[in-house]
Amino acid sequence: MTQLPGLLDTEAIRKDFPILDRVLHDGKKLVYLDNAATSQTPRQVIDVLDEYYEQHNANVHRGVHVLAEEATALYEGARDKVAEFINAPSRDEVIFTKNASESLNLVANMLGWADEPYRVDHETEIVITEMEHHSNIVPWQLLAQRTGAKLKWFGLTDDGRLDLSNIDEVITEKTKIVSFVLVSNILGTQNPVEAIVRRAQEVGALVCVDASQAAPHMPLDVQALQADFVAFTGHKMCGPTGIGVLWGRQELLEDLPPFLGGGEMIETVSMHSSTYAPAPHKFEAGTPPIAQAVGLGAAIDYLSSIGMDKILAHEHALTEYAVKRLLEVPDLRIIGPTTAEERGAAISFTLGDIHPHDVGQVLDEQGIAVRVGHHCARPVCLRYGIPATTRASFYLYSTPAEIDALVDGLEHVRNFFG
Amino acid sequence: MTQLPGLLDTEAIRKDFPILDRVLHDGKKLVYLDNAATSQTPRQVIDVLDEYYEQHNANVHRGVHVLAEEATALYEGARDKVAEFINAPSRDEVIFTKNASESLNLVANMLGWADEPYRVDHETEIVITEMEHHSNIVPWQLLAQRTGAKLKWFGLTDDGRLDLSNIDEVITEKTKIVSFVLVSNILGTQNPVEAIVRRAQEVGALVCVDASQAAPHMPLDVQALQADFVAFTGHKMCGPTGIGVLWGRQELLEDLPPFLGGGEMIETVSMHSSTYAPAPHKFEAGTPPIAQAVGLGAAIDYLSSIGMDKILAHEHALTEYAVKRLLEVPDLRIIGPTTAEERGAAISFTLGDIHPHDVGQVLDEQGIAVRVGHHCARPVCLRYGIPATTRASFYLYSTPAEIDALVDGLEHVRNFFG
Amino acid sequence: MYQEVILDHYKNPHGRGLRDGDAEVHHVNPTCGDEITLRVKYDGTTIEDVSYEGQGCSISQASASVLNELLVGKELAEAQKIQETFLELMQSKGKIEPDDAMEDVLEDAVAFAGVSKYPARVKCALLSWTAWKDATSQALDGADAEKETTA
Amino acid sequence: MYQEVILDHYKNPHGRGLRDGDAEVHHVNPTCGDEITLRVKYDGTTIEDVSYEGQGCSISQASASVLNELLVGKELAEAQKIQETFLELMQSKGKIEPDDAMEDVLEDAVAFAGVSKYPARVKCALLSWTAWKDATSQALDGADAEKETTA
Ligand SMILES: Cc1ncc(COP(=O)(O)O)c(C=O)c1O
Ligand SMILES: Cc1ncc(COP(=O)(O)O)c(C=O)c1O
Repeated sequence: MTQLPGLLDTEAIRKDFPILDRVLHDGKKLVYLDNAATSQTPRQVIDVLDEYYEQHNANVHRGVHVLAEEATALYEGARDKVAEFINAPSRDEVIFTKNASESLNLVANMLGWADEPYRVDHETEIVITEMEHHSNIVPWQLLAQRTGAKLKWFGLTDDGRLDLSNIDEVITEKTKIVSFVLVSNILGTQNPVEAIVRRAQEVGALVCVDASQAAPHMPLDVQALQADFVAFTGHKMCGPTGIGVLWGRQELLEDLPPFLGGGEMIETVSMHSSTYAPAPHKFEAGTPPIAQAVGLGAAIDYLSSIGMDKILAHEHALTEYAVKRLLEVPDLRIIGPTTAEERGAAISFTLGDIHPHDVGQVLDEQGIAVRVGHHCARPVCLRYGIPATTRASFYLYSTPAEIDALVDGLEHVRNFFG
Repeated sequence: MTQLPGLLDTEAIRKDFPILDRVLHDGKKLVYLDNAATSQTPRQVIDVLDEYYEQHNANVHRGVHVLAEEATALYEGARDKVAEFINAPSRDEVIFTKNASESLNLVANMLGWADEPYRVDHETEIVITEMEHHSNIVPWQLLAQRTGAKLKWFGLTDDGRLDLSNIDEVITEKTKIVSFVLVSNILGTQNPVEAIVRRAQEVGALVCVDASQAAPHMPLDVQALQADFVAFTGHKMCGPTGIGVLWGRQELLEDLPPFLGGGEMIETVSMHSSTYAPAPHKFEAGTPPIAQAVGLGAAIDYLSSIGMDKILAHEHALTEYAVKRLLEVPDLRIIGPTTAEERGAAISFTLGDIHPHDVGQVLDEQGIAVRVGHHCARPVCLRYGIPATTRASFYLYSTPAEIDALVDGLEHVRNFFG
Repeated sequence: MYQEVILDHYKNPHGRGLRDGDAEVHHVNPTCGDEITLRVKYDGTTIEDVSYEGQGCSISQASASVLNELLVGKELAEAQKIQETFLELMQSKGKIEPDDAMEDVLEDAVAFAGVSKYPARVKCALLSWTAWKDATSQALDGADAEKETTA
Repeated sequence: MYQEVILDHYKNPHGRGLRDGDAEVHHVNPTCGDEITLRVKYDGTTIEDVSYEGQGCSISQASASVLNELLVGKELAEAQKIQETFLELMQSKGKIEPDDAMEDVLEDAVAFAGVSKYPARVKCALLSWTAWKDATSQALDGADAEKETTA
């Protein structure tokens, strides 16, 4: 067994994840390396979900019966956990959504309907980057189309990093919002938040950080980031599907208009007009994903009990090892940074001219789950002139042995199509 | 034990719902009469959720590994189940959302951004009713504010029904959309769809039906309804929280623009522009509530195995009995229809001048869970000049004995505050 | 939660009805529709009267009655101390067991300790107290005395 | 799923390269980026040539090669029957076990039966066939022969 410094006790951790025992294709043990797409769910979270439905299920808020009070306490307790997890100054800054995509659309729509000074309109500019996930591209394209605002972006360097050389031309006095990914889901790149935030603050633009690939993997401190909005998603951090988070600075959430209208988000309604509840409720229309928020709270408890700094160190060690081993495979080209510095644990690559679909399929036959395609970041593939990549991505339960299995699997792929 | 014709075998059914065994306040058995707020979750659904997370969890679509294929098959299989449950002409007409509120906002936003002939703008009118849930009021108020369209509505008669006497003035050639509730969550009223649809079709307006309180309780046939959109929510029909449905007619879904942008909803993305996937994916941005859709599918299997017509008959019998028993309570006034005809199993009432909060609290002390307040339908309270109501609502596991317990509880409330 | 004391105040409220005042406010609890119109009358810094009309649950009604009983005739500084102690008790989520010192300050109002366990009802208990605080600052600041506010 | 036949066609494709034609189409599978440019040449209703260039996975490449091998020289009616049979097989979700009759029609193309179990790959196998159908209708309708389309 390969021993790397900084690894977690994966033998113990893996026992928490029932799915990791799965055996595929007549006897192949599951090697799950698709964590950037979604993470697996520990027993501790599944149990909390069960307990919710078996003991406490009720609609939240306004109920005077025991179940409603319990469900409300659990739901709002999950908000407290999220706030603490990201070091939010106030729990009221934590909005529950259904996924990171909704969180990002929420920001785009708030700004589209806002009054000055926030309003995005035809005289203003929106800035994103070429390495965004489609969920941080399309909402801004829609906003630009619908308001006439101009959409601009940072390009990429050949080695998979943001090209900030023209930052003063990209972010200008006209810029209202800069939205970018903290850790890229396709390249693995971790972006230099400080430089971007500094320039945005200079011109008075708001900053939105897509932390979907960061929140699961490293300590996240929204105050240290100095961003105005931070979005992430539960299913990538050991939580259930169907739950996302948008954190926003309190005074912004007070000033900005609501997005979805409905029950729970109002103060008072008449047929002629309505007033809205204070944030976060203003942005949570309808019955929220109650069990899912509670499940996310349990996931946060789980991750915190292990320690986000330890998880970061574990993944860093794995990434270092994986980069080294992968570069030993002939014809393998990593798309993105080729060292473990300033990068997360998602590694994209091409393998000669074997199509990623074929790579993924033959790996699957050996029980190895990777993702192939454009990973919802097609502009990155266009930028590097490739149709798609194969991506392996790790998490707290990943092991060096799984990386070895991947490398062996890739050798097999090469022989198969050779 | 009271025997009523048409009742289900609740003894057997109640065994499927673990929460119904809960004991509250030192020994009081839970009497759960808050089903219009949310329904309880049967073991069959909880088990499917567990199995999803323990065996099949993966991100859907585009994956070539076994788990991704299984998760996709389960998720898309749930869509098939929903389509069959509501007799949709095509599975591609079923859009998964996070709740009915999102479904209704989706319709409002599609129409706000649509091209002609669908576009809602300052020359057009939107029609709703005074008995809508806030989730079918606020989205239209927001749309009206943002487009300049005029919002109109049907009023209510003294006995809790829609006043359609002026239908030709309310729905006019200018009307682009008529959105109304099939069964009211506060009054229980079941509305005459046909009359409204006929008039809407006459003037070429689209029809959106809020079936949140209908889908759980009766056979629902979107083709028979002849509506253009139908919205409902999973957590009221034995499903998990965090999942809703919008059904829409295929040609409309093809023509109308997307709402939320992001992964999964695109065909191809470049930094300069994007094209969208065909419906339903066009309207499902980001990782969907996968487990929750699968759970809703299991709920539909559960309900169908019992039979929606049988559930309807059961609730009708209970409602008849409940109305009769409640009217025996001195000073009790039912807000809404006072017979079981053309009404669902949610019954709102006032009890003398005892405030509903006090009614609910004292009932809770006896283990009886009802909802008190304006039930997200404040215009109805304004209409009837009351601050709030107490609401008891039944479902397939409710029994006559629970209604007796409620009536006894109300006697106790009267004595307590008398 | 429904202590005898609370029910007594609910059934036989003290000082109910609107009388002359230096300032009037109207507060609403939007989640349940409880409403109160409340006037304060000061003689210097002494509370001469707190008069009110309202509709709502027993908790909000009894709380207004207790407020009237406790505050009328008191000096502002003492009344503020009572209000703050009551607020602290109500926000305690059932975790404060009132001791003798607290009972000395709150008198009948300690009966609301149990209400603090019910998040949905805490606002009901606080409605009149928030209204009183608001009315007081309007009366003593002089300005805006007639303005209606909604909390 | 990767039958020997498929790998053979992938490694040694038949008739690859663009040659003269009556119509050309360009089809893309947006989910994985597979692309094909395909030309058909007819002599009356006889398929004289199907030439193509493309990039993509082994399934889409091999499928184009098999198509070329199967269809060139055939009458349109027979080619259509082959295309329909192949479509039916690919949409069978692994439920059709090709019988002798089907093997007679599809020849090497029966090797794709296993692919039909993989929903993500069915589109790859069908890419060239859809392109062929489209190019054929353009060639025979005469009109729009040069138009690029994207499926
Ligand atoms: C009639 C009606 N419409 C809409 C809704 C909104 O459903 P959800 O809260 O799940 O969005 C509800 C329930 O709360 C309802 O009863
Ligand atoms: C960087 C990044 N942003 C946004 C998203 C969108 O998350 P979700 O699909 O949960 O909305 C993802 C994951 O798919 C991601 O990796």
